[in-house]
Amino acid sequence: MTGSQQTAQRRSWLDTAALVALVGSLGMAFLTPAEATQGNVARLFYIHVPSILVAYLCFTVTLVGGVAYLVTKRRGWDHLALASAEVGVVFTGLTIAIGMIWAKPTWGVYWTWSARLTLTAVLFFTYLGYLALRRAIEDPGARAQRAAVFGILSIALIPIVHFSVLWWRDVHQPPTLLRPDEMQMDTPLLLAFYAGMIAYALVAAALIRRRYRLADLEHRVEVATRTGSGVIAGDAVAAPTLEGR
Amino acid sequence: MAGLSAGRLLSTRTLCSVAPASQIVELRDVAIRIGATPVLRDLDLTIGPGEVVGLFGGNGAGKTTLLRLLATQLRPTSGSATVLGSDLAGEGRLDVRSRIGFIGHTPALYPELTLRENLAFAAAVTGHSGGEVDAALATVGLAAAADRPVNACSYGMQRRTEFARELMLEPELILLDEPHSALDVAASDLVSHLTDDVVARGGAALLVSHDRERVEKLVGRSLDLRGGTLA
Amino acid sequence: MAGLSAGRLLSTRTLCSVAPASQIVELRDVAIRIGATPVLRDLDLTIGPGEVVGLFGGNGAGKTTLLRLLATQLRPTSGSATVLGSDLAGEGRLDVRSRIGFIGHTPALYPELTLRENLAFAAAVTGHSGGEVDAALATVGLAAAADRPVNACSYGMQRRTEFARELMLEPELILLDEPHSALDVAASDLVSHLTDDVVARGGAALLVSHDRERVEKLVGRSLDLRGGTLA
Amino acid sequence: MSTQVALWPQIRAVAGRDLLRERRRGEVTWVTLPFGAIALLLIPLAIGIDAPTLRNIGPGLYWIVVLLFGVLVTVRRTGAASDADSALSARLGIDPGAAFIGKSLANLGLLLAFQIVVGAVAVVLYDIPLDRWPWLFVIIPAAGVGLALLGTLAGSIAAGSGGSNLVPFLVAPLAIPLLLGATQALDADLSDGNGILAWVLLMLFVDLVLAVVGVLTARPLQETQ
Amino acid sequence: MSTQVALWPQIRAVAGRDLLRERRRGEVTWVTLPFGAIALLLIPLAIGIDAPTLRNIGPGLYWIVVLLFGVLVTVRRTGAASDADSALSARLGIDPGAAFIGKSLANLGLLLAFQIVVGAVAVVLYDIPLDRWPWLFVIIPAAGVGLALLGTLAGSIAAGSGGSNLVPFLVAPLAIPLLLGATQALDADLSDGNGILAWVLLMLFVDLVLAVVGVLTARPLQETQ
Ligand code: HEM
Ligand SMILES: Nc1ncnc2c1ncn2[C@@H]1O[C@H](COP(=O)(O)OP(=O)(O)OP(=O)(O)O)[C@@H](O)[C@H]1O
Ligand SMILES: Nc1ncnc2c1ncn2[C@@H]1O[C@H](COP(=O)(O)OP(=O)(O)OP(=O)(O)O)[C@@H](O)[C@H]1O
Ligand SMILES: [Mg+2]
Ligand SMILES: [Mg+2]
Repeated sequence: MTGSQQTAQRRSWLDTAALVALVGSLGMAFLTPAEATQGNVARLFYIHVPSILVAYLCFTVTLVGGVAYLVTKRRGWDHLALASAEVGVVFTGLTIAIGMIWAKPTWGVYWTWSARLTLTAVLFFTYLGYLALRRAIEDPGARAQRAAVFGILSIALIPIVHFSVLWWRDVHQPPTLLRPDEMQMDTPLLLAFYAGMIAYALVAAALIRRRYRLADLEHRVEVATRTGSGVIAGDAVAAPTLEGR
Repeated sequence: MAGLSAGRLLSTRTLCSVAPASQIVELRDVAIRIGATPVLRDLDLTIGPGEVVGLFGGNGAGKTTLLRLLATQLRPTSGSATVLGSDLAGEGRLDVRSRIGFIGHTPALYPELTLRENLAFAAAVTGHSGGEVDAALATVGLAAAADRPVNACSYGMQRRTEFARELMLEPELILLDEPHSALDVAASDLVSHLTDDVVARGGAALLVSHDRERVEKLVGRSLDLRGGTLA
Repeated sequence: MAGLSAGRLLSTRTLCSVAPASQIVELRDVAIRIGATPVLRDLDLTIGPGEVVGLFGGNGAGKTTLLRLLATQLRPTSGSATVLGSDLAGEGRLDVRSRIGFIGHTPALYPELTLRENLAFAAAVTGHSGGEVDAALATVGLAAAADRPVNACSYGMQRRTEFARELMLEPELILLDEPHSALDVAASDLVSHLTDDVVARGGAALLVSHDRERVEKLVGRSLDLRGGTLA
Repeated sequence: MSTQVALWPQIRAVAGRDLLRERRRGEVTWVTLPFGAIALLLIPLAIGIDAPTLRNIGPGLYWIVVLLFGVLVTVRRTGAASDADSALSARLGIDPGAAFIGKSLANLGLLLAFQIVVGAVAVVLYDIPLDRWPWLFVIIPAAGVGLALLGTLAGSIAAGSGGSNLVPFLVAPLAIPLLLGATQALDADLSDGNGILAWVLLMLFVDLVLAVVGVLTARPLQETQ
Repeated sequence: MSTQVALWPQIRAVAGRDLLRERRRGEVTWVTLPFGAIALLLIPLAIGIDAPTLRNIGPGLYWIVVLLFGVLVTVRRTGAASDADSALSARLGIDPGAAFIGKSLANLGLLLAFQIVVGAVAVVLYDIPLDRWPWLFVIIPAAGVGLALLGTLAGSIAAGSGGSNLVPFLVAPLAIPLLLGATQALDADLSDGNGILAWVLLMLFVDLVLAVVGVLTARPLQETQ
């Protein structure tokens, strides 16, 4: 399959599934009963939480892609790491945006000092840094290796964000879902939540797939232009022009 | 990937794990870009054991860039490049580093350390003894200045120290960038002394210079770098 | 102490306030110690207008140290030293700095700035125009490379840029430390071009080299530095 | 052959050079500034305090970060005198006073950028109330000027032989009045503008002293390098 | 002509070189260390708090200073790779893993000295109670090891092309668990040794991860320089 055929390709089954799941999960979010104290605004939960969990997943894929690249040196792993990091950044941004919208009615401000909020922002900027690093390095091999190291190290933030509510006094909700001991949610709410998880995971997978293809094309363009000729650096140096020689 | 096995840390290391190469340098269709700038292109070069080769060319022609490629400081952008049997594009190039000597435009010495400390460090990481350090310093005529810090030494003394380092480390390929500059009349024989030494061990030498007359006496073959490639 | 009057800040400044000196360099019984180490002693040296002098000596003899003294980078430990009529021990030496040219072992250029930016800075602080910058770069054959950062230029290109700077600044005394090193065949005439230029304006030049044959063609008088003093 | 060079072009050239070098290297933009912002973030995590307290001590933390990292801005690598650097200054014979002022101006530009960006981070992170914000237009530049002058002075002292060891001891005592002025001027306990004014005047006085001392000592300091 | 070089001599040589260079330059001893102590002194001045509060947040402030200045210790000029420096490492072909460990050991030595001296200053200045002092013999080295490894790692990432700009982004996330472990382990609210132990174990875990990641990535990082 040639590159132009790939880009012109129609929506795949994955794209379709992602779209259907997304619509379905939004529908379920609105069908669940309103929350007792917060009312309708609490429905933001079904976007806020699944999207951050999917972002965690994306960053984990970036880690895996990085390690796999270092071991195998196969270009594809690097493309995967890049694609999933970009998608993860988007989902982290979504979580923060929804969180801020949610914060205004519940806490009265868009943002406040809180370990979780702060650290989520750090997570966001760290992976923006990951993407910036990739732009800064010209040599594809060096870029992939350094990015892999960065991707491995940055994963440390995820447990920190997750446990931050326990480690520091915090206005933010303590864990209700991912608690080892017991679940604290009613079944319909839980179903809507799982639907959201599946939907966002599918959306992420679809986006990653497209970005992966794009990275592959970019790489081919890079290789193709690399062998093209240009003005050789040394030709800029001429013999001195000394009058009266 | 040898580097990923932590077990290596506990074992000893074989620097010369590759089979003895038939050629010391083998470049085929090599191109180098730095950033977006093409510096070298269409390079083909073979240097066999026992050869001493001169490399000439105008300012900015790419002589230092070629030496840095062979010294594993740069990677080829395209083409196939092998030095001492190790591919310069791959990770293996890290393992031949200690077998490639290089004296460049700027002395590669720690300015705060004395001449002896500098050589002692080089000796320690490559498995040479302290006695060899003193011997090498004496050879280049710096025995009495051995305890001076590098930043209190003249430029010529610093370059002599680099010659001492290369004499001590006994590389199989020696790369010299304008070796005669900064050496005084008495010391200028260090260049041929060093290349003879390397060649006698079956190695090879590549000398960059602008002083064609002087260097052509030392080399068996001359190359000209022009328009980014070997003419 | 002119510098202590803040009023100077508001006025303009006369760089050449001293009377034209009869001699360009006058050293009498000068000694230099760096820290506790004596480097030069009993130095007597007079260089008059129009003279081109060669300075020879072994590695570590003190040639660079002598040039740095004359370039006002070091102060004499004892003795009387005058350059362009200004006492090198006193504060007045700061005011003759812009009239003394110096090209040393290491290029004195800002690595992040382009060749043109480097020269433009030198031009701006000494009252030269942008046109002169371009002319000087063209003279040394670097017009096409003017917008390359120094750290993306070869060593020879950097040295040529320093020659361009000195051609532009038109010093009355030019000090050259191994000027031929790193210049390619086409550029090696820059040395005599620069010294001729300075001498034609009634200035003087001092050339340090290890290549006696080549430099003795350019100079009117040769000096040997041995045992810390001029033989 | 006498060349007349006015001082103002020299000042402008020196400031321009420093800013250009920083733009190429991005040391302040990409290392010092992010580190400053991260420091603001880590401090509350380390001392584990709640939002109201943080709002209270927030301005103090901000000024501490500005002071400590501000010194880093002014002694950054591109500003520091390397060997080639000082050889070049010696070659060009720039007027020491003009060099001092030019470097200080460049430092001031970088410091103001640092203060503003890190200040915005502090306001967002710590939720600092900005009731008396018009005063900031005086206080931030006054602190910036003081730190810039102080940093340049420290740099030229450090450039001399053996001097670098003494920079911390020199900077700290001179920084204290600036820090005090800046924090007190924004202290919530002051109810009237007069209280602020007194502190602002203290800062301006320190600025003036530093400027005068800097220009007057530029020549002797340069000479002993 | 095969040369067998064990890794331990290389590690020792690298650590020795770094410490010797630092001894000659005195950058940590004469600049970073005094600045750290001065920072401790300035912080209470800036945030204007009273003695009891200070005693409470003192340990946190101490750790913040150790973290921020500790990073400076590890990226100091003598440790940073200059051009000549990296040319020399390339020439000698030091094993990347051995170089990583050697540099980390040197950094650790300097950091421990820094922690102890600045710690003494903090105890005196802030009147910090040392009820659980035996724990310090674990916590200080654990934090030192972590910071030393982190700094070395940051340094080798910065040495590559375009990498230096990102060091802050990398150091922060990894520093947080260290900082957290160190501050929480000494938190006055913990009444039993178990609470401390959990935090100490967290720190040791981070140390271990950093050491493993550092050694394993040393080769790829070196390779792309
Ligand atoms: C302003 C920005 C906000 C940010 C950056 C943010 C960030 C996060 C993050 C990162 C998580 C996932 C933590 C994990 O389990 O690892 C999370 C979970 C959650 N957030 Fe937010 N949040 C914000 C605002 C809010 C608001 C205003 C509310 C509701 C009052 C809220 C309620 C929740 C809930 C209920 C969870 C699930 C907790 C769990 O079961 O673990 N968040 N938030
Ligand atoms: N900072 C210093 N401390 C102690 N000794 C020094 C210092 N700087 C230079 N020297 C000594 O002074 C002597 C003269 O050095 P200089 O650089 O002038 O030599 P040179 O004649 O230029 O030699 P070369 O031909 O190698 O360039 C040397 O022996 C050197 O060791
Ligand atoms: N980082 C870089 N970015 C862009 N161009 C570069 C870079 N480094 C080197 N070059 C260019 O590559 C060319 C070759 O440089 P090189 O140093 O190899 O020249 P050289 O032949 O050694 O010259 P010289 O005789 O002056 O030492 C030069 O034109 C230089 O401008
Ligand atoms: Mg070269
Ligand atoms: Mg010399």
